[in-house]
Amino acid sequence: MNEVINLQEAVVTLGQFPALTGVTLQVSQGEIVTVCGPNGAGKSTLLRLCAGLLPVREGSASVLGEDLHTNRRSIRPDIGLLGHKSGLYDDLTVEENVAFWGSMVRAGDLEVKEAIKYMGLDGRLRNVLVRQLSAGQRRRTSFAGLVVQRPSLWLLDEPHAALDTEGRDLVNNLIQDAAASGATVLLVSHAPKELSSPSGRFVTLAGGQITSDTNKEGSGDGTS
Amino acid sequence: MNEVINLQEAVVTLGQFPALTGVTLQVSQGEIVTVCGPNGAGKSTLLRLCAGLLPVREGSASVLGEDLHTNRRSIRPDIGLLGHKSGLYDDLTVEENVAFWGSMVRAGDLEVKEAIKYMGLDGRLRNVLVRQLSAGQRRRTSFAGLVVQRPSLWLLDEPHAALDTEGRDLVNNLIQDAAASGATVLLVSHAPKELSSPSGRFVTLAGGQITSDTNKEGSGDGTS
Amino acid sequence: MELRDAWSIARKDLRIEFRSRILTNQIAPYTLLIVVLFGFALDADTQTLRDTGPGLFWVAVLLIALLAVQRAVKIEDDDAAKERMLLTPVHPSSVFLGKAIALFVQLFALETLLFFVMLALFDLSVEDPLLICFSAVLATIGIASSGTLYGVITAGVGVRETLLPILLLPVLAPIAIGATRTFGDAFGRVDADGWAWFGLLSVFAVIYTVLGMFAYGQLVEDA
Amino acid sequence: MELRDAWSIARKDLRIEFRSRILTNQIAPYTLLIVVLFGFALDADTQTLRDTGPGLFWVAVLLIALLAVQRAVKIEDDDAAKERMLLTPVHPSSVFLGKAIALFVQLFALETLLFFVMLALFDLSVEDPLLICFSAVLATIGIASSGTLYGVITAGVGVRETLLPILLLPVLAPIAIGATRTFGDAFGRVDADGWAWFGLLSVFAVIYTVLGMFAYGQLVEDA
Amino acid sequence: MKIKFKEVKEGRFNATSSRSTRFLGFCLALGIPTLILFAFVFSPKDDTMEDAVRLLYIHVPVAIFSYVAFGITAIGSICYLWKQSRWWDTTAHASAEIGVIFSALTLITGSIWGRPTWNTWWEWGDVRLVTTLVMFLMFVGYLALRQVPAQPQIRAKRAAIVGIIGTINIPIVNRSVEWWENSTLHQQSSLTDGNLEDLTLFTWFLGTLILGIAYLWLMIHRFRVGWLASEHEALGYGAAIEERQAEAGIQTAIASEYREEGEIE
Ligand code: HEM
Ligand SMILES: Nc1ncnc2c1ncn2[C@@H]1O[C@H](COP(=O)(O)OP(=O)(O)OP(=O)(O)O)[C@@H](O)[C@H]1O
Ligand SMILES: Nc1ncnc2c1ncn2[C@@H]1O[C@H](COP(=O)(O)OP(=O)(O)OP(=O)(O)O)[C@@H](O)[C@H]1O
Ligand SMILES: [Mg+2]
Ligand SMILES: [Mg+2]
Repeated sequence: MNEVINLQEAVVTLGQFPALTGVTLQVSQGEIVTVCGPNGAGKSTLLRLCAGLLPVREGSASVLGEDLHTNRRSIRPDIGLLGHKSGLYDDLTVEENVAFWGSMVRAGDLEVKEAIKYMGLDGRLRNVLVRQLSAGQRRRTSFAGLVVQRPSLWLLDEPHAALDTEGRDLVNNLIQDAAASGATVLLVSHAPKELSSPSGRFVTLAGGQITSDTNKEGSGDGTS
Repeated sequence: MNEVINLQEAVVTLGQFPALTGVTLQVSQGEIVTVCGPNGAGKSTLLRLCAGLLPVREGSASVLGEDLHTNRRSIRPDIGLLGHKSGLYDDLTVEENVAFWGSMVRAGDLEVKEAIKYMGLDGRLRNVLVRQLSAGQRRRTSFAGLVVQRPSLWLLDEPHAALDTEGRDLVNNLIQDAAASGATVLLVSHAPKELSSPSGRFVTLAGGQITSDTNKEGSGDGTS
Repeated sequence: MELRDAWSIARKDLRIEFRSRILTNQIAPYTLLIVVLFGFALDADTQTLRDTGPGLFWVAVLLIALLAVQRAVKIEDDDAAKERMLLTPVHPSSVFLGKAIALFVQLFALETLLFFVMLALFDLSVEDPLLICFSAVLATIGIASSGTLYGVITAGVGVRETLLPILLLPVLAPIAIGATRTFGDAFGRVDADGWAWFGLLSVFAVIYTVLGMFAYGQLVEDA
Repeated sequence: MELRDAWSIARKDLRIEFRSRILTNQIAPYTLLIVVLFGFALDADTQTLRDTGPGLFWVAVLLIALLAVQRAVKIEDDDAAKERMLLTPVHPSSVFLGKAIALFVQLFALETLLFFVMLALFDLSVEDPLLICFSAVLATIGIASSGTLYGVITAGVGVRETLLPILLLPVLAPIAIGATRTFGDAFGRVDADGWAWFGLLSVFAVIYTVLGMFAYGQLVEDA
Repeated sequence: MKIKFKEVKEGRFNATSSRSTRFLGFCLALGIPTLILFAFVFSPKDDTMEDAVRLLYIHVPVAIFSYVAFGITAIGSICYLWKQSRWWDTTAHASAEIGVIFSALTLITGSIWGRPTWNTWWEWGDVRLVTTLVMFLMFVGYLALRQVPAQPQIRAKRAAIVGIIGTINIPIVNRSVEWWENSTLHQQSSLTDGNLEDLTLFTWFLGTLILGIAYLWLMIHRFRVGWLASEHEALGYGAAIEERQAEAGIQTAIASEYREEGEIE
């Protein structure tokens, strides 16, 4: 199978602090992987590493076939990252924001319109400044930007945070659709496994390392 | 029973936009009320109204026995609000932040220490700058500031967001303890009711109005 | 109002400033740069510079004060700390006082530095050191008070960086004028009655401080 | 690199600026204030003012440029938009160009305003309008390019407000010197060969723009 | 910029001195008294500037070596961008620091010299003075940027670009007296036009040589300090990893590997 993410004992330091202390993880194309773990375990750091935003200090790491040691740049356009921050311009409206990020990834007007509609932002909200949105609406706008991008690797940091029930379902569908169409999804979630998570595979991170790697059924295919 | 929050057809506008369009809500002392509702329903606005941070435009509103029309100030020290933003200083350490907010509410050193410990922030994290914390650790620090305050009305906007399972339990306990000792808690949550929420009463907000108000058992004591 | 609160707040602000080493690593060099820029823009001989020295000193102080006020506001604004402050029993005038004290300390330290640099570069000699000291202290109190007050007015406005200067500079102008005259007198460059101007500075310092302590509460209440 | 991207980015920046009306409501008055402040600090007769006019003009422009660069950086920094930009196929030099264009447009608009105000206030007369125009354009290109470059260097630093001036002002100084001389010549106030200085300005404009387009990519890559 | 931890070995980088620096230091110890002797005793007075001319022997060499220092910073910066090696980054940093000291000395000695000869400490209209000051401030800014906490790679890259741009100043400062002939009191190139007395010229060469050695000596030490500092940053690495892994209650490969090599106290 095609390995989209392949980390071997990867170490990442933030300042002096080793946020990841040797992560070994393989993710194949089309997989949906949920990363869980306590606060400060290094989940967000893992996502940022996979997005090529952080240097690998030790170990080997490759994403989408590129070695992160030598080239962290060329893969980035194929990656969609939804972090804790939303990456929006406060003084532009919802539509302007999505259209801007759309134009940056060469999406057409139609796609922008559809993304806005898909995330339930049409109608009044379309022309509201992002500054004035509620937390959940903001999050949705950020998502709409990802939808127009159609990345081949989705990295989602707590995608369900701040969303209402309908929004959660929307996101779950989105993730499933993306995976079905060949994209790979790595998402961080604090929600308990029992919840309707779109993922079959759960990876637990703690102390900057992967402590368990199981399918929902509980069958470990452990790397640690 | 003592009405801690008493809103009658309260209207709040943000800019031109009526975020609350006539909310009627009574909350008695010691109650735990969970506010749910879709994104943009006005939940955060409701909390900010109850904290005396927003002016009431129409209708009547009183909190902790004070009329919000005439006096939004004197009640504030008794209110603890945890909003979407954390209210911390990025360039101070965890301990310095909690100690500062502690000194602002006249808490002793011992209480500060205990709050830090309670929120699982002792050890290494105590001396880490807030800027460097992970999302969940930040949230915990913010909570620690509330714990030292011991307000008599807790207004929590998605208190479980970004917290891990252990953190959620901690917060649930905290809420229950607070209510048991006579404080009132109003919390916003997107988590489904089935989850172990500390609340018996659920209020649903939509379109700036309360659309349902039920106990967990499903027995409406409806105000709308 | 409790002085203890004011002190906690001042300490917190100063600690944040100290931690980021802004004063030593950045504002201080900026101060020097401003002097250089002026000296250069005037392209003038030392005589002119000597005459305009006091004026330049205070214009430089105003520009530095702007930066310092912006920092002070940003600290509170960044993560809604300002709002959280409202939900404590601390009296707004304590907050005002605390932030003004922190601002005063920073400004005064920078003025001292700037003073000696200009003394050397512009070849000035002091005739009345007492007047210099006192008027600098009072002018700085006035600047710190009004800066803090206007800082909170522009807080949370989003366009703070640009709104603040246009609001604050006119307010500071009288102080700058007064201080320029006292300095001019103290350097023996102009025939002004320094101590009379000094009276004006005191009046402004008192007015802005008292006004600030009252108005601050009014302003933050609805924020 | 695609020009279309640069243009989208420039439009976005200008739209944000336009929406917040910073240019008209705040920077413009600030500009005027600076001029007034200078006039005041000099306390001089019209003759001196007329001679120092070009220098004051460019010092004012530098201070305005600082404000504008800070705004431009803040827009990208506030909500991690800068990082998101990395995850698009847009070439960094397009981003650089786009942001520099937006900065240029804003600065140029303000310079025009400032120019006419100073013309009126300081009672200057233009001898060589062509030189004024060309040198203003080139100097502004240099300022916009280096401003954008240094903006990204200080982006995300937390102490941006204070770090930026001390890094940027020395870099802008040669441009300000050159432009002052061309203006001085164009106003007929000094005996400089304006067009020679104009050559210097062109060199700086080209150097900073080319350097910026290369360095920008280097800088954002790891951010 | 991958830091190899294995290099941290007992004694290897413990001190910043080595045989070559001790030799340079020895040369300086001999050279400085000699220079003083020549400058104050043997070399003649100037016809117009009298004893003040003796400042020449320090003023000009420090000015020249501030150019050299900033030039090396630029080279180090370019090479850093090219090779991404910590070696070049440390070189650039070390050189900039010394350059700042040297240009400060240029400014100070120049001012002192200006007092008796031009009757002023400082002259704003003078381009050489102002451009020298600008150059000095630019690298003060460079050092300030280096103080800002950031990821080492990012900081190095930012600094490298600022360092490269900073060198634009060198030709400006150097040529300023020709380009702006009318607006400077400062000497134009007077040393090379051959009207100097032999002993003056010799003393000047001696000064340049001594200052050159001083630069080299300082540079080597400062570089090693810088190197040690980044090494020091990396020192707690193994222990930090172990501690971090303990958060999860696990002990695995990397930590135990380091423990075996005895690099963790
Ligand atoms: C603060 C004041 C001064 C500054 C910043 C300054 C700066 C400099 C610099 C940067 C150089 C190196 C020029 C080059 O080789 O490219 C230099 C050279 C020199 N300076 Fe100064 N200087 C100052 C005052 C003076 C004074 C007062 C004198 C004597 C009257 C003087 C005499 C010289 C001479 C003779 C040279 C060698 C010129 C050559 O051959 O290139 N300087 N100065
Ligand atoms: N400069 C630093 N110094 C010390 N510790 C740091 C620094 N930067 C980051 N950290 C630590 O590194 C970890 C970062 O973890 P990360 O943000 O990846 O956590 P996370 O798993 O996403 O947690 P959360 O669930 O809370 O979002 C945190 O424990 C944080 O305290
Ligand atoms: N100035 C404004 N102009 C127009 N609409 C505004 C303005 N300010 C706020 N709003 C709207 O008011 C509502 C604010 O709701 P609020 O933040 O209380 O939502 P919420 O229930 O907390 O939602 P969430 O679950 O997403 O946090 C949003 O729908 C927002 O779009
Ligand atoms: Mg996280
Ligand atoms: Mg909300």
